[in-house]
Amino acid sequence: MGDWQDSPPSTDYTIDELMVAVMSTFFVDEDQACNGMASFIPVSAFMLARATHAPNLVWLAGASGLEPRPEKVPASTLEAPLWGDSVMYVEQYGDFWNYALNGRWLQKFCVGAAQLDMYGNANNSVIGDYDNPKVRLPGTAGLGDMGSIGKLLYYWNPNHNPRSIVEKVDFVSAAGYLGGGSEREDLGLTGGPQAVVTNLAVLDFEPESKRMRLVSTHPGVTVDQTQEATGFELVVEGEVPETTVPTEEQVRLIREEIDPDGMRKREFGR
Amino acid sequence: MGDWQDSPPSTDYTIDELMVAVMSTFFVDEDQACNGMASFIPVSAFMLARATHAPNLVWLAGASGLEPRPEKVPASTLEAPLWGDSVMYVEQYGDFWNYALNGRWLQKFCVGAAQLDMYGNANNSVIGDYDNPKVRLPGTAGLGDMGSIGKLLYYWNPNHNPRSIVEKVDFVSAAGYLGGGSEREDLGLTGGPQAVVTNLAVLDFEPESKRMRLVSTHPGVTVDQTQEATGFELVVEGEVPETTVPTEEQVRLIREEIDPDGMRKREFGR
Amino acid sequence: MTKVTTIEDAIASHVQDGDIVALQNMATQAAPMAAVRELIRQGKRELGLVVLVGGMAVDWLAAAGVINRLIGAAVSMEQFGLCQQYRNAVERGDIAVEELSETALNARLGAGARNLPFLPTRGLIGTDLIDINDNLVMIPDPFGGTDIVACKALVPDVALVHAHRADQHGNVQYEPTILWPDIGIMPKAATKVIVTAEEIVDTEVLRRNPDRTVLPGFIVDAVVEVPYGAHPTSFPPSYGYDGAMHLEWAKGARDPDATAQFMEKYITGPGDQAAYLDAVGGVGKLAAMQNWEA
Amino acid sequence: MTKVTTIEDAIASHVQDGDIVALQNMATQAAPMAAVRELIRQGKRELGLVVLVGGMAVDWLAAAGVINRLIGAAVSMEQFGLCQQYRNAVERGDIAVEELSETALNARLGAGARNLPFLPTRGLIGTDLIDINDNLVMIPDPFGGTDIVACKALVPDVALVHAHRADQHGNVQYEPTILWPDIGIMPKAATKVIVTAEEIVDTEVLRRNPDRTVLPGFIVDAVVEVPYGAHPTSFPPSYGYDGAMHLEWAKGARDPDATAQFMEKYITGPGDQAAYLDAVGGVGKLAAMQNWEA
Repeated sequence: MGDWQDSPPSTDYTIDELMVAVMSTFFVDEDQACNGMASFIPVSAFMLARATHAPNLVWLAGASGLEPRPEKVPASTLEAPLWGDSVMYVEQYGDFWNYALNGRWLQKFCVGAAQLDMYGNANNSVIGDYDNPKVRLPGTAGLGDMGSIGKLLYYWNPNHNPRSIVEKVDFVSAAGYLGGGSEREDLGLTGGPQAVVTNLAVLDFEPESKRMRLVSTHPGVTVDQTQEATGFELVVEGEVPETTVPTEEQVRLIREEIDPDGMRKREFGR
Repeated sequence: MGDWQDSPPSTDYTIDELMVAVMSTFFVDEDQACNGMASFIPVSAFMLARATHAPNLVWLAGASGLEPRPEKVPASTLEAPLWGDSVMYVEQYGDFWNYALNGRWLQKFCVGAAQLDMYGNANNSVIGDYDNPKVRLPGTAGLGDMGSIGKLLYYWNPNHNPRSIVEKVDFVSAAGYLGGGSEREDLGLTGGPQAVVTNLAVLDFEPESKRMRLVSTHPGVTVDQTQEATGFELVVEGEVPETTVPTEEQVRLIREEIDPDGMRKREFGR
Repeated sequence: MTKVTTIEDAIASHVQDGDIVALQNMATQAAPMAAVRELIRQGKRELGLVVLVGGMAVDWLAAAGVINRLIGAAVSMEQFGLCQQYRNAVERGDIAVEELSETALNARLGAGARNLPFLPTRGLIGTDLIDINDNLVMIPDPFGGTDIVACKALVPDVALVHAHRADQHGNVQYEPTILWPDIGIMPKAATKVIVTAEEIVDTEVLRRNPDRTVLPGFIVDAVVEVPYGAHPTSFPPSYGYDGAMHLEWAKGARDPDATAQFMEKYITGPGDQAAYLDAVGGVGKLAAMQNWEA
Repeated sequence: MTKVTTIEDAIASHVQDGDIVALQNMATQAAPMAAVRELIRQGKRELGLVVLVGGMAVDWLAAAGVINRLIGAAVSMEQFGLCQQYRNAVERGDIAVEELSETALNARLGAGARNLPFLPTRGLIGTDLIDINDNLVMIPDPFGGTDIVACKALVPDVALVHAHRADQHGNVQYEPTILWPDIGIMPKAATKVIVTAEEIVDTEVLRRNPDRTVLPGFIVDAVVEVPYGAHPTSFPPSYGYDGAMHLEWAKGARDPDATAQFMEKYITGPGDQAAYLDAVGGVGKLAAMQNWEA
């Protein structure tokens, strides 16, 4: 159990492995985690957490299959190979919301978004005007709910650039801190965005203004580089530390046991 | 198939058999019928209808087991022996209401009530004051819904007397025609009580006033006897005919094939 | 970290006097009777009950003075008659009743589970049951139709259910049968969930039929193995109701002395489930019993 | 009176131009693709689609000009990318999108099934999706809490689903798998229901596992036997998605000529399901195919 911690820092990790390792730290033992489609980084992170510091992390794969034991990360995170060997099927998917809407369970949710803004609002709907869009994005799906119902949101973004991390989203399809400050709270919404893990840095939200804040930059990435890749001015407080890199054992687990086919790499470079 | 019709009128039918035969006529082929607990007369009527004029009557036993084939009417109409051999379990009972609330299915519902009044309102809640009741009755259960959601209601009452057929129910636990006339319609409610089958007579509701009206009296029962057993003045239009009695074949089916244990007789004389 | 415990501990740890207890139950079917007996043995007081249809369990709890309020759609033992002890207690003013239709009860519990302030129904419109209940309010349809009934969210403190099998993590499985709303919604609305099960099995057993697992362990607080845990109610397809015992209760419940004797003989006398099973004739008799009679 | 018919007759009889069609579908999973191909072959026009998550079916229908509006939570083929033809049509203004969160879509359909004017959700509060949609209205909580979203009832004209087996009366059974809302609620909200099934069986077969029957015959209008009726989407546990065909479409859909060729080769060319199965390599190849790849 302690192996992964005692193991030395990896010297040949790749950025996807670092992101998986960082995301895994958001989940503690006996948390409940669920995933949606195209969620290779979060699924790898759940499997890593279960293999290391959170063996009793409850995983509801695809919001449908409880405690699955997939041999490896499959080619889809919303198909039967992920949850074929489950303890329970949430057979009628509508029933999932009896657990997710209740404030006591499934409190943390990992989110990918085409656009994310300085207050953690997400856009998966349209670039441009809603009725006359320049780009039609896939749609808000469950994220439109998760943003408003008190969940703690953890964003991942494998392509940190000024088009995906923007000052203001073209369209709010999931609620973050809205216009910042107390605006979210004033609507009676609890929870909200907690962290953002990108290919450059780890970020969170400054408690008062709710503006995105730099927590750490990944080894080899400077604060300036991160700022240049961001569509607005990040909150930077004092010296910004370097992101903790995965240990050799974490990298071995990811490469050999969890995701030998490298599905986690699919989300990069789009 | 025609046997039961060509068969001569029974000369030794009992009143429960007559009531079962009358109730069976309310259901036509391809209707959908469901039953609740302690519904021996309706369940016998459904089984008789399926054995005679309505072979494709869809039966959702206990609102839960579709198209069951019980060997006979069992000791309970809300236990597994009724629906053990079903085509479908409405396994999550909540799902029943996805069918029942929709205006297209399960349009007819058979109802027993401790008190029924001149406008077809039913009381299964309390005799006396609600908070300080003289008698606590079992409760409205599904009837509180069925009265308001547009169903056609068919009441049965094996003990027609001035305490059970009353001028005004002590408490409206299921909506009939409320205060009569257009009062039900004015609330936006469709459907409503259609008929009442008792141990003395068959009744319906006069279309304008919505007052209970005598349709027929059972052989050997006079209009006066029926009126005396009723807590208010019945609408009587012209000569009141005699209720059609079951045929010999209907009686044979009830006694030998449908309810050999005589469960239908349990509701009488209470 | 196992959730397996004893019924004594489960009830002592998770049910407080004054709690609202959601109880799996139908007229004669599938009630967690071992848990009900333990509530009585521990002398719980001022509990509120939530039932779709309450049967003998409600009558026992009323007779023992455990409950002072009930939220439900009906209370009846069907062919065994009304619940006399419950009825007497209501008529005495010892139990307050919030009577709901089935859709209104489902709506209150569904809103509780989904953290909604209310769910609407068209049931009960026109009845007196709306007038006497502050938890039901007529509201306008924002899309221009007729008014409907808003049913306020209900969050029971604890749900008690009986299942065919469970694992130590609280994952709960049922054989194919009808799952009344006490399984479908009550445990999801309640703050805590206590499960008694005919047997506790290894998780691997549950994995063979994941579609039969209907409650996930993460919502369950305590699991207790109690063979014949629903007796004398039925637990299809495993066993039918005990008709003779229902008749014995229905007859005795009309008479204070007979009621007291029954309670002593079957509930307060036997100290645990094993002693209870002996008192009702032993497992051998139960296994051989022709069920569904009377 | 049998409801068994052909896919040609089912679509011709029960789907009219302009209808709102609720379509079983996920990104790569369990869509009634034989019915979708028939909609295209019959040249249906101006259909509205309701999907939780639309995949290749939506893209085909968009490419063929069958649909002019979509109500749904997402459209994507997951690892095979966005649906390009759908996206192009929306960007051209040929398809109007009513984008809903999952709870809002469930609420609209649930209200449709239960004859309620609306159901509420707490999802979407604070987003722009409420502002652009007249079917979502903020309403006060009559019990004094914060405002919530009323989601107007949606009643599709027809629901299309694919199942593992059905009988001639339209009773529909699924193997243990996840039943997305397209099964759980769409057919109950829709005015008509068309079922394609891997096989039509005698009712006696369904009686062996009544818990696996999930739609009752009385809500179903037409039943068609279509082996591999979900191909090239997956139909767990029977078969996986056809990854090669998804890749072929995803690549071709970026190019008009390749799209036209694909449509001719697999959809408009083959006159029926048998010809389609030949065009995709034949049943022998499908049975031997390693699924879930790519």
